[in-house]
Amino acid sequence: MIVRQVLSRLLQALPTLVGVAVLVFVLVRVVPGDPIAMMIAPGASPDDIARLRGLYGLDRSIPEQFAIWAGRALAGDFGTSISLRQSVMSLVLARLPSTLELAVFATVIAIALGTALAVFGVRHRGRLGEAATDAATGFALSVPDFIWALLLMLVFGVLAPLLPISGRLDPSVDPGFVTRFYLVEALLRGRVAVAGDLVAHLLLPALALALPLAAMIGRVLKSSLAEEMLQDYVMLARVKGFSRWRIILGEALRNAAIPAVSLTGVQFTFLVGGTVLIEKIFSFPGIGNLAIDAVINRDLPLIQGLILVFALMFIVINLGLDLVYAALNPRLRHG
Amino acid sequence: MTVLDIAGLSAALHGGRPVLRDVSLVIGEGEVHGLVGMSGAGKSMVARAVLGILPAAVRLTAGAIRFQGRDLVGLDERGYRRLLGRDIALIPQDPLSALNPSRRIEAQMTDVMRLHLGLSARAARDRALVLLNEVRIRDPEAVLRRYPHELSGGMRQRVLIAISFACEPRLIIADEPTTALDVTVQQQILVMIRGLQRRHGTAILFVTHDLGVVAKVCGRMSVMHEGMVLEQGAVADIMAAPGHAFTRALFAATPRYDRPVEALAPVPAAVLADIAAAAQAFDAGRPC
Amino acid sequence: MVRAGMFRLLANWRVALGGFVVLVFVVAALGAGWFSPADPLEQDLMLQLEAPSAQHLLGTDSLGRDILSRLIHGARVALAVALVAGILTALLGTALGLAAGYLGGWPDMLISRAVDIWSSFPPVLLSVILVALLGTGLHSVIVAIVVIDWTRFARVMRAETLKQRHMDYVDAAVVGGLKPGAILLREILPNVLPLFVVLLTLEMGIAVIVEAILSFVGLSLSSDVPTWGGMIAEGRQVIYQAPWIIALPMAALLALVLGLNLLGDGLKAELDPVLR
Amino acid sequence: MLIDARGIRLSLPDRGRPGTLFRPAPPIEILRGVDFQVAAGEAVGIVGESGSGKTTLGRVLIRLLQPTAGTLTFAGQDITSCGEGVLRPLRPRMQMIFQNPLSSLNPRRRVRDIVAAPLLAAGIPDDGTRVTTALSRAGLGRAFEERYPHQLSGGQRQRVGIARAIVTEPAFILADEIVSGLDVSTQAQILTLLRDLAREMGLALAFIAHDLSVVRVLCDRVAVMLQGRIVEDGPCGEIFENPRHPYTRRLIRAIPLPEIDDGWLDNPEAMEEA
Repeated sequence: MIVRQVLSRLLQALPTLVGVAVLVFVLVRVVPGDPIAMMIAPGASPDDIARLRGLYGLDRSIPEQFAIWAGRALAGDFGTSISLRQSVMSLVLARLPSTLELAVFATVIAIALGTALAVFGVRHRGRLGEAATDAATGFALSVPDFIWALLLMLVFGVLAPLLPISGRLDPSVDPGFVTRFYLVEALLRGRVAVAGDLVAHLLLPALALALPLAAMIGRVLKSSLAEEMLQDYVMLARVKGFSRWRIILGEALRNAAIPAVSLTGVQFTFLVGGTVLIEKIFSFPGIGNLAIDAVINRDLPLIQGLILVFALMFIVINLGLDLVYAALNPRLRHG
Repeated sequence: MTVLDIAGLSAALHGGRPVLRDVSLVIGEGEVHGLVGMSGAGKSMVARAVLGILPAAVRLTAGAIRFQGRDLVGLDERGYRRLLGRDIALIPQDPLSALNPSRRIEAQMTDVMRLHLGLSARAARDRALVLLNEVRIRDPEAVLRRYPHELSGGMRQRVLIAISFACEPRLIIADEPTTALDVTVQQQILVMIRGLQRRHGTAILFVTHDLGVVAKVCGRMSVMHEGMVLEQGAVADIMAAPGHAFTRALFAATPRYDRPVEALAPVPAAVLADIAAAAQAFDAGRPC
Repeated sequence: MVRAGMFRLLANWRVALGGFVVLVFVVAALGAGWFSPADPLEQDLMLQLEAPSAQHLLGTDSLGRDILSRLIHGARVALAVALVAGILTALLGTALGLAAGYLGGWPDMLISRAVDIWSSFPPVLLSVILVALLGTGLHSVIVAIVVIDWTRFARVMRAETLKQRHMDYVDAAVVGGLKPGAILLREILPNVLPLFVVLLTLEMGIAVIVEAILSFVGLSLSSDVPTWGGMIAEGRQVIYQAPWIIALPMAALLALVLGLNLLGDGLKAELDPVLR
Repeated sequence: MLIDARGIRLSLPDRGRPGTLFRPAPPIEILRGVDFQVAAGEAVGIVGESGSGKTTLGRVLIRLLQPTAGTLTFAGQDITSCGEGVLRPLRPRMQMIFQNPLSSLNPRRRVRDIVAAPLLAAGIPDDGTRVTTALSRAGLGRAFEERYPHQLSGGQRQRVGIARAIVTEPAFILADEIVSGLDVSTQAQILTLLRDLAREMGLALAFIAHDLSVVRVLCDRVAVMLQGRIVEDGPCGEIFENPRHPYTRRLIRAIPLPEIDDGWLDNPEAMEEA
């Protein structure tokens, strides 16, 4: 049942993936700037330029280029980065783990914080506590991750220098890890000091990503939770003699989460998209940072590869959300 | 013996507008008392006051609600939690929204027994099966495994009735329990409630807008409007000879398939005006 | 009637406060040449990274330029982008959302699929690519915002139109003999209009942010036009020596965005006839 | 016959089981061959329990839905599967009153505009007198013309719905559960109003209801529906006094009349297991 659902969803995502690939391919190919001109020393002969164009396949027609690129991509070869002169695949694989750790860390913060806000707001309904949570979520929602990043950097990095504001790990620390999932590996190996330094570096960028999402989750979940609290089954639970906490957490929260998951779904993809800018601001060595440099350098193979990676992440997120939605909602599982 | 004794109960919104005016009614052991009126008459407010779940904007201003001799007015939440579910239970109006859509029937039936009777999961399940048999559900084992959306409206209402009788309460509040149901299902549910009530000797406060339902299942009745009880007495007496003009008007406004078309008439404005004047006089005489 | 309506709107503190903040920026932008104490481009290499003083009310940046003047001139870019990009985005997205929601069938399929594909791009990356493609300049920033953000309107408007379409009053209009065009324009459109106004103010805030992000990355306008994003990027370089240089344009950006959001929130409550 | 429906069938996709990419949702048959007629000036009730198909039948009669099989004529003209363009000239003569008065009135339009909409669509010129007349026939004064639907009570909203339905002086009105959400007193007002209007204007009515007593007050004839079929159809007097179909008998016996009847609770049919 679940397997079939996943397969069916993946199949439906295929046209989206193809559409993204075609669109990006065409888009970057009509960029006026010539990538070759940017990578060679001034004074190179026209012959040299022509040779390089041939090397990267830029002298062919766009459909031809696409066919060649797509054929290789299917075999796992996304070409070579023009500006960094390394295989796109190895560049992405080297940087992806840090972005994933950042995104997952931010998501966990956002869900925990958002749920806490929603439950607190509903528990203190009609009192000062509710007004305070409403104001907090309203403010956090109006401020985008870009400004949160700068604010956090300014406050916790400069005015009260508590946390590092650039990089992933202190340059003096050499963990000597085998994988690139530093935080996961540090935790598994019990390297507390390294894990602590990683978390310290992660905290500000993750918070910048998490706060708008947390506010969104908080607001949506609070309103759906408040609506659930008006349902007759909640009244019946009260009349059965259960405590308010037990009713909120044991009866209403799960049902309230169902609309909240579908309403906040888009925001999760915004979080992943947000890593592009946040990594740039915090000089965090992930694929987002790589992507902005790639665009500024007109590094076509790298741009294509990275955008496909992002599209794939979005598809996986949406699939995950669908599964969570189905798991929460018995109506979709049975009958 | 008296199970419920509501004496001189008044309630008002925070702004001061009264919603209940000097409501008194007594329910003896094993008695079914019908509380009838139009929407906004205050009948649900009485039910909620007994259950201690008045809306946040409503406050009791006078009177007592004595349950088995003990006044519930001013009882704290903890005290109510010990009482509700065990000694006082509710049959709700809407069988669709009164069951939690994401919990199986078994969990929703057994939780109240485990809380109040201290039963083990197994013992509670066994008792749930007995109760489902009592409400004449054919395959109780299967129903326990189901989610609410997999049951019909009538089945859900049977489950809710089983839940209300789970801890052998002395008093059940039935809040329009058949309003959302089709007429044939309504008959089944009413027959069932009446049967269980007789066997268990439970007292019921039966809130409804339907005079027909009162006639079929209640022994005594109160007619309410504008938060006041206008007439009270044995159902047989009131059906035979309604004493209050409003009660007579209510009968005349209820369409019947066995009466000529011309017999139907809305409640006359004069009757409503008289009641409004009485309400005003009450409010003036006793400022809140 | 109209005057009474205006009074009621202003009685809502969100509308009043948000509107006031936005108005301050509009006035500053319109009278930039007049309000600025100095030429925003004039460098004074003797006065680099000056703290606020009587001569330079908000201090100077790393090239000795007056920060207050640069902020006021930056507001022009921010507001121009907010207005033009916001409205264009709203119109495009709303038209497509209404079409998808009301027509259903293949137009809906097509538009929804396009929204799906669009949502699979990181928006910041897409805008950076677009500006790189179109070349820097105000018009390319605006085009980039429209191309990226139309999906926000399309998605919400489609859902709302679909909801309205299933209301009984639409059936009543069909039974009343109204033509599809009349039903869409006279019956459905007035009901989705409040949502449009609210989204529009929110979208203006988003446009301001996107412009700042693009200038921050160095892709918005040429470096001789002062922009808040550009000032933030410059401030980032000297954040330890002179934190106010990054803080001031951030504060301006934050104030304008919060003002727009507040206005939108207030309008949402005021424009709903049932809530009001 | 004003409305003549023969052998009407209708299948709709099952909304409870959304289809997948490979397997579209299986259709379920909601109407399974319905014959139904309304003569000019006649009031016919359609009763049945939830899921019987009575609301769907109504929507077919007024051609908000197109039947999958059968024929439907209005005043002799075949309208089984014609497009909205052909229907539009007929719309002024066939109108509808909805169950939920709030959702059937556009919240952004004033009462006057709501009532005037069918006139405007039909190109019937009006200086305001037709709207005023329709509203006053429905029991609402001129003061209501400027109001919005949310400023009205439930009964007043339903009166606006009635005024909109009669403003084009139609020959036929479909009324779908129009009193189910109202108090008994308001219900009695609306029922007597509609009964008087029908007599006065010579209206034909199809009156859908779950409550047989309500139908009895208003209708000359009643059709009883069960699972997409009409199981019994006849004059009210006959059906209520001498029901032939077992389902009709059971439906009538299940109604709790406001009078003492000790046998009602002992009805063996009510003791069934579920």
